[in-house]
Amino acid sequence: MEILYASCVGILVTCGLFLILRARTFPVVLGLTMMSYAVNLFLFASGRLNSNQAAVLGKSAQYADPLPQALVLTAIVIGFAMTAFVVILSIRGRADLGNDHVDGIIPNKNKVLQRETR
Amino acid sequence: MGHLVTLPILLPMLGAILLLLPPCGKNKKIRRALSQAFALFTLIASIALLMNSTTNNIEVYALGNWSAPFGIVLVSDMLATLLISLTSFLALCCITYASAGDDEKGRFFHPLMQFLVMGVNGAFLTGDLFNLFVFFEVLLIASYSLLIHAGDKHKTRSALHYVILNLIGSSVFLIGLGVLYGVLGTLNIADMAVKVSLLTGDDVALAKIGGLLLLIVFGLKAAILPLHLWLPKTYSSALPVVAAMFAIMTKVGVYAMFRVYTIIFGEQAGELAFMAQPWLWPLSILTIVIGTLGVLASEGLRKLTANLVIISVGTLVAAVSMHSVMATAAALYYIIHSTLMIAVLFLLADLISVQRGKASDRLVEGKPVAQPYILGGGFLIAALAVMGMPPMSGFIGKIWLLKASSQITGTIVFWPVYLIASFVVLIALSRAGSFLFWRHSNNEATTEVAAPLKTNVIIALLLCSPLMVIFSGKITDFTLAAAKQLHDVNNHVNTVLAISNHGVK
Amino acid sequence: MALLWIPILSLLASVIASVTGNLNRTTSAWLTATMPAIALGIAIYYTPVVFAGKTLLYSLQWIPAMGINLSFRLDGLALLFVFMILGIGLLVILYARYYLSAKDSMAKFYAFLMLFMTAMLGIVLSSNIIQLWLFWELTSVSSFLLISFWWHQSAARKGARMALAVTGAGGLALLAGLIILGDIVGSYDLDVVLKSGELIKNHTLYPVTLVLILLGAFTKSAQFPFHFWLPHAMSAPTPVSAYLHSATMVKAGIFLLARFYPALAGTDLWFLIVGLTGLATLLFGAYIALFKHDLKGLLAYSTISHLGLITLLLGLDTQLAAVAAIFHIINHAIFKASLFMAAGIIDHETGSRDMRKLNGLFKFMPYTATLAMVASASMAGVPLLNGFLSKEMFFAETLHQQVLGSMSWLIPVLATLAGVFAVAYSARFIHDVFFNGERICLTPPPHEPPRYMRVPVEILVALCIVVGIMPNFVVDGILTSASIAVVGHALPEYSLAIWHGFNLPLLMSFIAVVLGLFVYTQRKYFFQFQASLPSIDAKAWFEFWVQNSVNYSAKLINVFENSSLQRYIFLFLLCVLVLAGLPLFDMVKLAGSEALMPISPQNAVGAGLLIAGALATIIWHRVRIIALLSISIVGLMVSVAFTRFSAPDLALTQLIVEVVTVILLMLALFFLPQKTPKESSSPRILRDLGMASSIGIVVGSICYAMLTRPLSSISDFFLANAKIGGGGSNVVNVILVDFRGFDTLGEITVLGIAALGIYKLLTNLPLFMPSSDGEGRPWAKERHPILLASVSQSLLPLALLVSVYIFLRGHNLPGGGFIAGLITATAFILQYIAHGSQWVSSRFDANYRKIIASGILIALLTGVGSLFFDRPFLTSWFEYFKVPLVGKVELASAIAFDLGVYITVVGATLMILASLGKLTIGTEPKESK
Amino acid sequence: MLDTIILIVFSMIGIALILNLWRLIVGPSVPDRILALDTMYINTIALIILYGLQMDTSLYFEAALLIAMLGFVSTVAVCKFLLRGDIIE
Amino acid sequence: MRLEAKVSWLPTPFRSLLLFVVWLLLNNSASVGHLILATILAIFIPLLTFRFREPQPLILKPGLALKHFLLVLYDIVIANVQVSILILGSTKKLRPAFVKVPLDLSHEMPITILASTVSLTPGTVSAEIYPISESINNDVHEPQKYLLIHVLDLEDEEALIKMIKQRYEAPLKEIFQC
Amino acid sequence: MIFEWIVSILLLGGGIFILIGSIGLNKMPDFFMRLHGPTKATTLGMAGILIAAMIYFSVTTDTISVKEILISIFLLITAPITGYMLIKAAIHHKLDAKKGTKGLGKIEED
Ligand code: NA
Ligand code: NA
Repeated sequence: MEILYASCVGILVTCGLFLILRARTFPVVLGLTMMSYAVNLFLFASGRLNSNQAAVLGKSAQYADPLPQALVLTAIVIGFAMTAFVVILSIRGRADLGNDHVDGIIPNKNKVLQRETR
Repeated sequence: MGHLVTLPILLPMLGAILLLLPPCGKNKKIRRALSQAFALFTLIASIALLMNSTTNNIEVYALGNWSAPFGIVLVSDMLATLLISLTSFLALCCITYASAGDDEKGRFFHPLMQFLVMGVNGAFLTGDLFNLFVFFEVLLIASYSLLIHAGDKHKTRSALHYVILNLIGSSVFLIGLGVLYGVLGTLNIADMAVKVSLLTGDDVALAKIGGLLLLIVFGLKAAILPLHLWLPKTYSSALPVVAAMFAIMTKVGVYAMFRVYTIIFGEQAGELAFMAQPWLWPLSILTIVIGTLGVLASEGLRKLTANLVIISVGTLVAAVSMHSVMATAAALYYIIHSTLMIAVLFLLADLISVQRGKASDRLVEGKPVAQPYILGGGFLIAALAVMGMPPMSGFIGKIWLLKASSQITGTIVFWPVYLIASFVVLIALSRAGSFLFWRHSNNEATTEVAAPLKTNVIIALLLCSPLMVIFSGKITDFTLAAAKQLHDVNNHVNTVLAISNHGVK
Repeated sequence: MALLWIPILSLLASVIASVTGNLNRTTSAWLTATMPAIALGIAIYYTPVVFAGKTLLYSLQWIPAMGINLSFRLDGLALLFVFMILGIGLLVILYARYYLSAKDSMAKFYAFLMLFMTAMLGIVLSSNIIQLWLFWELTSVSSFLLISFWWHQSAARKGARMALAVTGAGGLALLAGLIILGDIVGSYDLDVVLKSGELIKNHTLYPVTLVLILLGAFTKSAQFPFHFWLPHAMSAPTPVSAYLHSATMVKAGIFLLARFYPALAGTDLWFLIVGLTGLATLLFGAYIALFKHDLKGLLAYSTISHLGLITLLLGLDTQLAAVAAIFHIINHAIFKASLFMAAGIIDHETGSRDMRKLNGLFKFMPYTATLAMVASASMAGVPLLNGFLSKEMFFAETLHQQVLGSMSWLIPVLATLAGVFAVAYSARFIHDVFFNGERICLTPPPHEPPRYMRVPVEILVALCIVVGIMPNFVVDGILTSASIAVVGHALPEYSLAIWHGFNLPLLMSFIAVVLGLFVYTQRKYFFQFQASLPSIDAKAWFEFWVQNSVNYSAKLINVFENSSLQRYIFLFLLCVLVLAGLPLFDMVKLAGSEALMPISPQNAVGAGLLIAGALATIIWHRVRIIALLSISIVGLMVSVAFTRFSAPDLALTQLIVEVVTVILLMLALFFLPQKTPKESSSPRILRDLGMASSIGIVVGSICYAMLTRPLSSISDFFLANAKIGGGGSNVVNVILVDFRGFDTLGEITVLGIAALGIYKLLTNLPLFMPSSDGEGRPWAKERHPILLASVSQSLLPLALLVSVYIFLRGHNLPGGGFIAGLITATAFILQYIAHGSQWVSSRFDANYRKIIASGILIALLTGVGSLFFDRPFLTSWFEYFKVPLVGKVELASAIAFDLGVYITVVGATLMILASLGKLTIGTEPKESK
Repeated sequence: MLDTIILIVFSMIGIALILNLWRLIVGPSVPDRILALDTMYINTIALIILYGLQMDTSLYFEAALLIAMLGFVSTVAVCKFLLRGDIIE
Repeated sequence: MRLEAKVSWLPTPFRSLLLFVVWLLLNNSASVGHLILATILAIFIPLLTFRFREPQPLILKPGLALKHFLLVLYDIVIANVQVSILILGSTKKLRPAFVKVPLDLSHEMPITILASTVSLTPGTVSAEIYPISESINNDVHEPQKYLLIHVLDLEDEEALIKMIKQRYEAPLKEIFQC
Repeated sequence: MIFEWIVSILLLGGGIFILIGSIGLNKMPDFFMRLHGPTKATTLGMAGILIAAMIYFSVTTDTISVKEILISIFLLITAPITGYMLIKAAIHHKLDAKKGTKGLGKIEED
């Protein structure tokens, strides 16, 4: 199980970072979202994996480490806030700069591809 | 001292909230008065803490009455109180400056500024690594929003870069935290220091990974090479008063390095002792180099100042990696000085660019400024200070740092780099000053002069430099004591964890 | 204490000048001059004590942490310089009163000048070497201000910057040298340093120290090859030049050599560097001076040459060389100051300094001409004048030295050669200006300057003569006392007589005079030769150099800082890869000791779906809507994973956040292009994939390593205390609202700020309103499908009920304020989607900003509440009450805190989504054709 | 017995999820993909309930409830987007 | 047909009842405490959300409503079995069709309920309600409405329309008295 | 152990219907037909599993567990909406219906 879990984290990181390295804001936002999934899973894993040991007193014999769960909750909320901000910033960027390139300018070498497809 | 230690965090928070609520946020006069008042209260509270920290040992405040390592504690030592005082003072200056009109160029300036102060002060005071993350996020989100204040194209563009990079940074922060918790099972910085010293086997490598991941994040915040690339555009495109406030932001990264790599991965960390040093040392020097080239290459005063930030970061990080009391003490003096002087340079750049019309702050011929004495004189003072020329404050930090670094093996690299950097800054600033104040395309100055509020703030900030020289005895004594306190890891750990016997196991 | 007053008075003079400068000019000059005059009085008062061999000290604690005190020290050498600085300074004040024109700011001028004076006094009086450096730099700064006094002239700007650059660089070298020096002797105290000569000279760092300190001295005293700034410093008003060239600035370098003579001199290295530099400067300056057509230019190169001479003397290994050096310092100061003043008078009266234009002035200003001629003769080394005496001593010393071993004879020969040129240029100064035929077209005819403008020159020329004739009477005391301070011990016998009999030095002087005059008569040929050489304008060269550095660094910086976010991110990731990856190789075994859980098929399916979703997202990342759907699979599976691994709160949160995020992204996608153009080249994609997967592998490995190791954490405490100390059985929630409530407070603050920031971003947003979707389909006409509208309004109360349920149970069971808040918000968002913004806002006109603020306020006040019970901030409180019929009911402050969270979340989420939604109110998407 | 049945049902849902995934990947149209995702959401409810049965706990019930109550909102939002572009008008 | 309830503090009695029941269901408890809480919520939430409710017919025949509800439940089970058989069978034999059912109902809520019912019952998925609100001309009063449905396997269009109208629409008309 | 049998049968039935729903999603030739599986079979399958859970928890714990009904209620409310919105989107996108679908002309321009 552990190796499967770790592989999932690794693949999420890979996909997330690949998207983050794209040139347009939307894929980058998706990448950040994906990255935050990976990060949350990772942070969660710092309390190790447990089956049926929810940290609710009286509901099971043993309890999973509750602290990473609390940390992940905080991270999710903060991640949501940040994602929201960057999404809106992307819109603002498109509106202000006329394109959705992360640099605000479409590099010249791709002149043929410059036309935005809508 | 009771609950005083919470005030530098809670006061700006309360201020921000009140500024968003009906009676207080109603019109701009009330907003400004309230915001300034809260900044002042925060400053008073910070200074009270500062005074307190000179006479007492480290104060530990257990939030929620849960003591360390279980709950979150605020740790008020000399280092923290020094930095919150600096932050609060800078905030008061910036808020006052902005109250002359910049605050109305967009929504929520004052609440955001208060939130920023809350975040920065929180980051300085917290003794918990995850809580540090939370405060990082508070200050970051506030800074994102402030960055786009009085928005235009350039702000949007640089904000995009800044925000996205920092979001990736936050991810890495969390991974680092995860690794550290996964190995050490705790979040309290002092407790981590204890746990790190007990690690064996491959756990050491894992903890090292955690520590190095955090290093990258702090490096990004502090803007050390090669993670500095976002800074020049971001700072130079921000509204100058915001950029002035941002002068403290890179210092948060430096501060975190001081804390984490002195306490957790400091001398008692066994195999992991001083583990950041091999990375920080060369990078800090390269940072100085790149910042210096940036200063020389800058086409405008704001960009130049932004590059000065990079130099100051390189200098501070070099001090961090020296791991000596003296270097830390020098760095603390330098932090105060460079923060204030960089801030005032940004503010000066603001007035200069307004008065020079089309030429703005660019280093080309332009209209003469309307207030040559205050702006030119101010520029001279700030420039002397940042280039480390007497009689302004820069030279003390410079000498101290050189002195502190003279004993280490890296002197042979650091000294030439640092001295040549000083020289290049001198060249660049004299060139900049020559363009800005001496080379006129015509002789018609604008009749529009800066609001007295603005010039007063600038004068107040400028005055800090000579005052820091005159009272350098007191200040250096303080920073030296603060540095000693920081490097006394045993005392720190024992105080925070309330251990009465001495020594870390 | 009185010692301290010398620099303080001079500083006061600066203040007085800046205050009184706008009064009557004469008054201002007098008021300004009073202070240095008093200072001079103090110096004179102390003269007997110093002559008696005592060193006066005054010390104040300043920066104990760094071992830097504010301490002053008056010995013979310092006294000599104090006399020069104050004496000539006073004369300059008087002279400048008449020199400056009405439009020049007297206040500024005197203030800078007095600041400069203070800096110089500070240097010579410092007893702490760091303090010395401080004043040293201050001279650079104040001279910069003086040189750039007429900043509207390009030459002044450039000259000032160049002077600052060169002396600033030297200052940095000096600082480095002084710090090492301090390290060697263990103190910055000058007395300690001076007494530690042997220690210093035997130290391995001695060569470095010496070179650094000499760099400081040479740049300041314009020694070859650092001399080039000095001629351009004459863009300053002439009184400044007079001061700068005679008693200050350049003399600071010489002073430094003399000051550290006991500590640093006496080694071969010293003789070699100092001697040869001095020699080169002496020759070079003398030679070039001849070709300068500008009066001040000639004098400037003459200064360079004379400074070379003094340096050479300090670099000679004979017993009396130092004495000769000191004597020449005095003499040079006297005649050079007077010459500059004379040149200033000429410039002032004729409006020109070009010797090619100036001819036959003797007729118009005979008195001034006479004074200038005397001073000039002194410069040339004509007997009966002071210059002659020290030059004779110089020649004598060159004959006794052994600096160059078997080649030492070169020095007297070259010294004589320099003497030849000195005579030649002095002759030119006299002949070319005052005689040499009729004047060339100068109107109006020049005349003598105002009476008091001449007085300073008269005094100085008188001194030339008096010293020249009665050296013993005038300078013996100060010379001896200063020389002892330099040499560090009693001096050997020497005499200052005018006549030493026919000897070799006299012959050298004679040769110099004769050949010098000959060279002057044959100057045409020399001029022609010199003109054939390429001329270098130091100013242009400097500007070129600076501009090139600027250009090159700009190029270099732009290579890195190319505004490409992708590059920045790549570098960042590279750091992550290296720093996180390398330690992995340190590990002996990646897998830890813990037993592994088996992989069940359903888990494998879940993981497979998650991976498939992730891969689908990157495969379709250019078709955004599909990428969005794909990434939703990932989100869903992450929630399932949280369920699977015992984290119900996380699963709930993740699920609801997922829904809100999708809505947010849908809202955003409307304003963004629907497709991503193909931009990356294949190698680029490979590179990115390589980087991403490398980090993926690293993070995955770390995760695996972590998962397979045992953990002992602080969490047992939370499990043990959640119920008894926090009053809740959902430990995660108790951590959130109690143990780590401060985190949560920060977290909702983040959410609130984000909402504010987003609102800010959306104000005045210029809109892109696409009239059709990505494939060019026009939008459907129906805005609010009725089925959706009616179902969503029925769902609202149910959702609110569920929110209350989730909220209330949170403390004991999975749930809590955050999830409840998001449920409420989602239900409202559904209303927005189903009915539109206007419909909602006409029914529920809430100010989300206030809602957010109140939410955070409630949470904050809950925390503050504990202060009233003298408990730390955020201390929780709970109590169980027996309520009739109902039974045991728990009341807890955590509920109030969680309510704050709930309200903030509702406010923030709605503010974000609703303000984004509201953007399009009133702006119909354009109908497409 | 119940454990075996639960495992069997788990595999049925697993296959169902894979089938949904397949539809999501092959499309061909966007509505097809949305439908596939929505079905996946619904099937997840079953998965969670089943997990609760397996582990003999009702702690995960609320997660299932949440999907049932609000999972459709994102589907609706995406559909609205396809129809009108502007999901909040 | 009635759009407003008589009691001002209980404007939507059935909604309140629903909330009351749902609360008890959620908490799986009928303790005194929960009864009190359920009552409070059942009163306050409708008051809070009342403004979000478009005027709509109230259920005037609760008994019939219950009966109809059970009928629909039964139909759902049957329909699902039927559809499952269709799915497992050969797709080539299926006779898909779009059918337009004219509606007598005019209010949104009853139409919604009808459409939902149709969606869950044999072989049909409601596709659209015509005319869409945007194309209603204000001058024409109460246009004839249609429900467009998609049928998986259509045997007899008329019979289907008739079945829907009789089995599902008629009871709704009676329940809401409209 | 009667209850185990009942639960098992309900679970199996639920699982089968859910599976059929997804099979329908894959097997049917056009979007409109694909929609039928998930909106109906899946819903019924869910009901089966939920009732099974209800019975299971009612028996294994002391109290009667009825809250699973809620999930069913929500599904019954939301499933038609999802289907309705999807079909609207499909019509808007002019997705091809299977050849021979009757009444295509009844679809009006939206
Ligand atoms: Na002439
Ligand atoms: Na909208």
